Amino acid sequence: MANDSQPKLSIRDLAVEYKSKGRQTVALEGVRLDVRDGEFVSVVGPSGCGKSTLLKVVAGLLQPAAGTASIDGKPIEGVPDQIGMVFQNDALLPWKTVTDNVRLPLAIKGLPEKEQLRETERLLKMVGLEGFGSFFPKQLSGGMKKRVALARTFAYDPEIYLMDEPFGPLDAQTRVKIGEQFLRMWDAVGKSVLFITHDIEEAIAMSDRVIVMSARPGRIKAEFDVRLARPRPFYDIRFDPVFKELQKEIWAQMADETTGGDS
Amino acid sequence: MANDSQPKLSIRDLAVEYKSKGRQTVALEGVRLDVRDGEFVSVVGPSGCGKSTLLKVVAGLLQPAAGTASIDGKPIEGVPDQIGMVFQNDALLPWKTVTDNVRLPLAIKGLPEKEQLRETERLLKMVGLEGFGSFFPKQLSGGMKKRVALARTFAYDPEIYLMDEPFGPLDAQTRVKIGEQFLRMWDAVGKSVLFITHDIEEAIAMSDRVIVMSARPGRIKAEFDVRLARPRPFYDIRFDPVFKELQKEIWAQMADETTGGDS
Amino acid sequence: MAAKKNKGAARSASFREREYSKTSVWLGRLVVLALVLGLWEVLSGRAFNSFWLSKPSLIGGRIVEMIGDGDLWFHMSVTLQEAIGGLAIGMIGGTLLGVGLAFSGIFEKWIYPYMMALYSLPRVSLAPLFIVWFGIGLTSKIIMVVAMVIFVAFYNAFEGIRNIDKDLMDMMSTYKAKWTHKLRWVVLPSITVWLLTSVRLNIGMALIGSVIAELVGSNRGLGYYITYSSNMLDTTGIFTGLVLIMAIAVVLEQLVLLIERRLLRYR
Amino acid sequence: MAAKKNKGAARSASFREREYSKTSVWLGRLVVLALVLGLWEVLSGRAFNSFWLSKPSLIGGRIVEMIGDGDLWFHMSVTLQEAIGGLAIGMIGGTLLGVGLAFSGIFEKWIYPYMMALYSLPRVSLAPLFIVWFGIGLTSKIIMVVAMVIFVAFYNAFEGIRNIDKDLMDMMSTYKAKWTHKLRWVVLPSITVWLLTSVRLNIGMALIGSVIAELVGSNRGLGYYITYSSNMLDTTGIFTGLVLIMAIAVVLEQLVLLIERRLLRYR
Amino acid sequence: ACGKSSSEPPAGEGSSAGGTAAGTIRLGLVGGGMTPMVAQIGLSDGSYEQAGIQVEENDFTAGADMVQALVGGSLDVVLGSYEHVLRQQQNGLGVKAYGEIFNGVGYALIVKQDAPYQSLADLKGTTLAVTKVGSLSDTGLREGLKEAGIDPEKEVQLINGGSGATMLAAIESGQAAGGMVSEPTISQMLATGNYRILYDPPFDYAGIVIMAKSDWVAKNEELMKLFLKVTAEINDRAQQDAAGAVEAMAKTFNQIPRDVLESAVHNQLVKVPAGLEVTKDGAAYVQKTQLDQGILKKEIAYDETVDLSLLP
Ligand SMILES: Nc1ncnc2c1ncn2[C@@H]1O[C@H](COP(=O)(O)OP(=O)(O)OP(=O)(O)O)[C@@H](O)[C@H]1O
Ligand SMILES: Nc1ncnc2c1ncn2[C@@H]1O[C@H](COP(=O)(O)OP(=O)(O)OP(=O)(O)O)[C@@H](O)[C@H]1O
Ligand SMILES: [Mg+2]
Ligand SMILES: [Mg+2]
Repeated sequence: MANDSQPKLSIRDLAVEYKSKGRQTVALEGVRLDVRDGEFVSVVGPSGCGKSTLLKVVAGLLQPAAGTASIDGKPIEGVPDQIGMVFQNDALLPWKTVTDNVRLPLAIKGLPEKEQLRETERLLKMVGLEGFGSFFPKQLSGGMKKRVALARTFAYDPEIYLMDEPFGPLDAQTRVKIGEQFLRMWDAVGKSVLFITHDIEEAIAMSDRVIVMSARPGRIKAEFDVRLARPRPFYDIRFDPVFKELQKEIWAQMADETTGGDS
Repeated sequence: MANDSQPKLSIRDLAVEYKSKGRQTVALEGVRLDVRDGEFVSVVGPSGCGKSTLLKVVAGLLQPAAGTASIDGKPIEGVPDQIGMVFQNDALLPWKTVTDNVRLPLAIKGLPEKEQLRETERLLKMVGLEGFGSFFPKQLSGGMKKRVALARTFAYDPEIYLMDEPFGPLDAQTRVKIGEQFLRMWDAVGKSVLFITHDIEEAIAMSDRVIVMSARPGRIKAEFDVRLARPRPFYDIRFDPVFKELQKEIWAQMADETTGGDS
Repeated sequence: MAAKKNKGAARSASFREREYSKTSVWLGRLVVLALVLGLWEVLSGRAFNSFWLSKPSLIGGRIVEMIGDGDLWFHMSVTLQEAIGGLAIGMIGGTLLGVGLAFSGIFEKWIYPYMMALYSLPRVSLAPLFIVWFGIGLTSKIIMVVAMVIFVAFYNAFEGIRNIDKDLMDMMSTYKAKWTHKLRWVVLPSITVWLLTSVRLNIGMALIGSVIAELVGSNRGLGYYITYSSNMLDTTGIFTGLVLIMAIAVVLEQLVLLIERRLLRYR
Repeated sequence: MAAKKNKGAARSASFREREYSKTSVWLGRLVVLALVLGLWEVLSGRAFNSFWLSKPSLIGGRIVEMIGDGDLWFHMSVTLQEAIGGLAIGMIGGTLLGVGLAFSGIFEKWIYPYMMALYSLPRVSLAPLFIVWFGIGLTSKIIMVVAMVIFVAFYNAFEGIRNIDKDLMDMMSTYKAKWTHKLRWVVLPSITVWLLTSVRLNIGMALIGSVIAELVGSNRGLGYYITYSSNMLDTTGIFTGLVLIMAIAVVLEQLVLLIERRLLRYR
Repeated sequence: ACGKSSSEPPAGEGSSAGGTAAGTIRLGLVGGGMTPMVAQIGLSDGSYEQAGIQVEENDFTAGADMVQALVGGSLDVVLGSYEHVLRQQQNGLGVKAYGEIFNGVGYALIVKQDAPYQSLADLKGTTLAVTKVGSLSDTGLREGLKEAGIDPEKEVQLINGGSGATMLAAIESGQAAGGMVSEPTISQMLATGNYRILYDPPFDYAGIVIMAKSDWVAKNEELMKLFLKVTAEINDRAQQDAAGAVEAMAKTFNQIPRDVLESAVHNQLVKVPAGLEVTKDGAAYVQKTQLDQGILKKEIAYDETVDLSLLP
């Protein structure tokens, strides 16, 4: 989609420090990143490099130590209106059923109850969980919980999706299925996405651009434009030579990182 | 390693039902599975098919509705001595530092404190977390938590490893690194392993046998012997033709499953 | 499937998950009750002086007598009014105060220590002052109960909020939830466990509060009856009053349990 | 890095995470205190009859006087002994009872309702029995405090255990942890929040308990002093006693806070 | 049975009856004891009601609490000890005694039958229980001890013993060598044969008086007059017909055996002063004890604390 307009999300010289009970951890340093309107950007990087931290800053949940993050040119103060986040842990409400968890953003928006339920139904089907509406999170498997969290964010339908390993605990097939659906949805409406994953193939298959981060303190190490035509066949694209080339390059960048940096 | 003796772990006609507040969910049905002493068995299957449930039965944490699971021919009653489990959620103690979390099994065994600390140090290094000993779990990223949980199970060093997506939230490189180390350790001492993963390549690269489960209620759908020489190069093995063939077959089995079964 | 059929559903073999049949629970309770009462009855007058501990049979007789001449309801109704009225007001007030203070920023830090100081005031000593301030009627007695109840309610609500999962609040924020939504979807459910604790602790507190209130300036109520009996050296009367208060407590507790079972279904 | 430098470390912009400087917290507290005392002083004798609420200045004068003639320590030491002794015994006993009962299987279901019934017994009314059984010395007063304290301790320990994360207990089981280990690594840390709650609630309870105990069979202690003053219609005396009790509560509370800060570092 | 005997007036403003005779009086008394017996008889046999006075009875466990309620405006008339009138006057709160319904301390020192003590002088070094330190029973005992040459501050320990069962517990368990007890507990204890009276304060002492705030009386003079008149009549009747008095009291004290009650009522009746008058001597004695204990700072004139003009 649109590769033309001013950046939707713009991060400049961002640094984040955690300071808790006297200990100080620099999680991010000098991060500079733009996401254009309707662009799909993936972030990969070694465990603990600050990817989740980055998302939290964009979501307005953390205050940076230095630098700025702005959406549509406006610096982020508090939680911006435009973002929707899938947390690395699922952040489901344990006391609400699956249905209630998914309809939460709709209820906040004040949709009529009937519509909430219809939409919820649709989304649960999309993530392969119809029939589980009345279950409590405790009664779900790890992957099912994640899918509920996904459905919830889809229900919110924000301008910018912030997704922290959304497909982490899913098996390869479910992953493909939901990834495909998400991509189709994205193709249709063209939201901006900041997507964190550990799966390089997934990153390439979905994104317009892949960002590689270095080990802690996280910096941006490399960027790769993914010049593959859309709409892409989510699974079969993997056999494209361009894809393979990219995969190798990113892998090399990261391998370099892990042996060198991560302590 | 040993493919000869009587099964270390033997599961016969296992069925598990969750019955909570009136609702009844059949999670497993008619599962039959043997793990020989020193064998490395991986389980893959769609999200929510009952993989975690299977592990919990073997760990003695759940009572089956029908069928038996036995270790060394003895039916499992309560938690068996021989098993060590990596939970799908990390099950770290939030009030203990990383070091304390890792040395927990050693403390239970009654090792002298000095030795505990030395061993802990070694294991933290192995999972790439030296220097984080005094952190509390809350201060770690998702992948780091998982690595602490891994280190803890390594510290326990059981006869049977039960591992529920142990490398889930790890980036590809860390995954390879830790996987390699674990495989090396396993090669040296030859423990039995029941390994749940969503990564088919990982499953093949590590195991002697890969089990594919069907969607809920989980049954065993197919088994694949992995006839690749050991020790295997954990990453480069992926380019072996036998590997590729297996990968395709398992993928086909699973794809069949997801489109067909998972609701 | 020729294998042996186990007891049915998958049950955690481990920690605090077993469920017991209703009959065995209630039977056990009855047995305990019968045992205590039996021992009391038999030992009273034998192992120890029956004057100071009375006897279950005497107490039972007295209760029947009181039902007969209407005294039971006469006294019990007032105490119930005071206790339940005060409990309701105190719980609501205390909880609101706790929630409010927990979200009041630095203000919390200023006020909190004084709340705990007030909590430690012996209400018994305040009873006469309460009469001066609030008169002698039902109001002043209800206020006494409120004074007993409000702090535990406050404290538990406050502590409950301190223990809310921050991630869930963050999640709500990302959906631009207004505070009414946060309250309904996260805060209230999160502190439910704490509120239930505080209700249960406060049932006892409220009853004690009404008894204390009735020490001063009353002419009916179970507390009055107990004091009166004490003055008459009528130990059976004292114990009858105490038994009735315990009975109220048990009934109220069971009510709360019913509510709890509904509210905590998700666990 | 030319960008604007923010206030330093990454801070949650959201829920209950802000930290305040020590000075602004303590300053605020002093201001609140000064305000309350000031209003009291000014209004007493103007807006209402000063006889009923005394005056801070009078109370202060009385405290100085009591320090001078040694009365302060004379009364306070006894009350402190009773309260702290009873608090310690009651907390330990109640917690053990709570933990024990929570792990006792069906036994718990049988006993639990009776515990709550006992809790609702007004201790004031039990005074005669306490005297007959335990005399009027320090022992009987400490036991009275224990009777006040033990139930909250019991209840919180019990509730804390009900709220332990089952997964953690399962995890311990897979490491073949004996119950001593489970206790030390999981149970105690899990219920720490609950225990701290119960200590804090019980500070007030213990002080109230000693005052109640001193109603009968005593000739020293702050409770005695209050009762005596009350009989003398000496409101300044009553308030002096109350203020001293509050002071003890505040000091004990701050001690608990110190401990809490250590124990809950991980949050 | 207990307590229920009091009439249940509508929740009206008791003090608003103004000049008319009939009206409501919110009355405070120490329940469980018999010192206010005259009023208790009237409450139980309906004398006040017949005279058109609605009496709203409130029971207290301690006189001091009751007096606080009086001054605070929650009560109109209180049957309490004269000491409190003095203390209130000293505090500048206009409370006066308008009659007396019991002369004497109202408490006797009870010891176990087999106790070695024969007189107050033997009690040196013991622990003695009074209902509440600073109360009437305390004053009475202190006076007795002083006369017997014992310093109540140093040579004995005076403790709070409460009343009723609490006091009995203190004596029976041996925690206190003796305790100050009032009727009907005295008669009950004596009836068991296990106790005896060691000392019954004999002096003329302004005990339980009918007190009220003078400004309330100013507004409700007729009502007060009527109340006093009815009370005096009850006393006259009871003095002549003790059995009738016992009958009336039995309604309130229904858990007490008849013979015990008879003895208790008899003991009380002799202490009710004729014409309900507060004697100057009795009042002066009380004043002296209060001055001695340092509770009263300066003497207060008899006229400021006693007003007998409304008595019939
Ligand atoms: N609340 C916290 N307090 C202190 N340090 C923290 C906190 N959260 C994260 N950190 C530290 O910040 C660094 C980055 O954490 P972050 O969660 O952003 O990593 P990540 O890239 O998301 O890793 P993963 O892929 O494993 O999820 C880590 O080194 C971690 O120790
Ligand atoms: N505590 C529970 N109560 C009720 N049902 C449960 C409970 N735990 C799991 N289930 C159900 O059992 C089925 C299997 O769950 P399980 O966790 O074993 O799946 P899984 O194969 O591990 O899935 P995943 O790959 O997503 O972790 C699911 O359908 C789930 O709904
Ligand atoms: Mg992360
Ligand atoms: Mg699972």
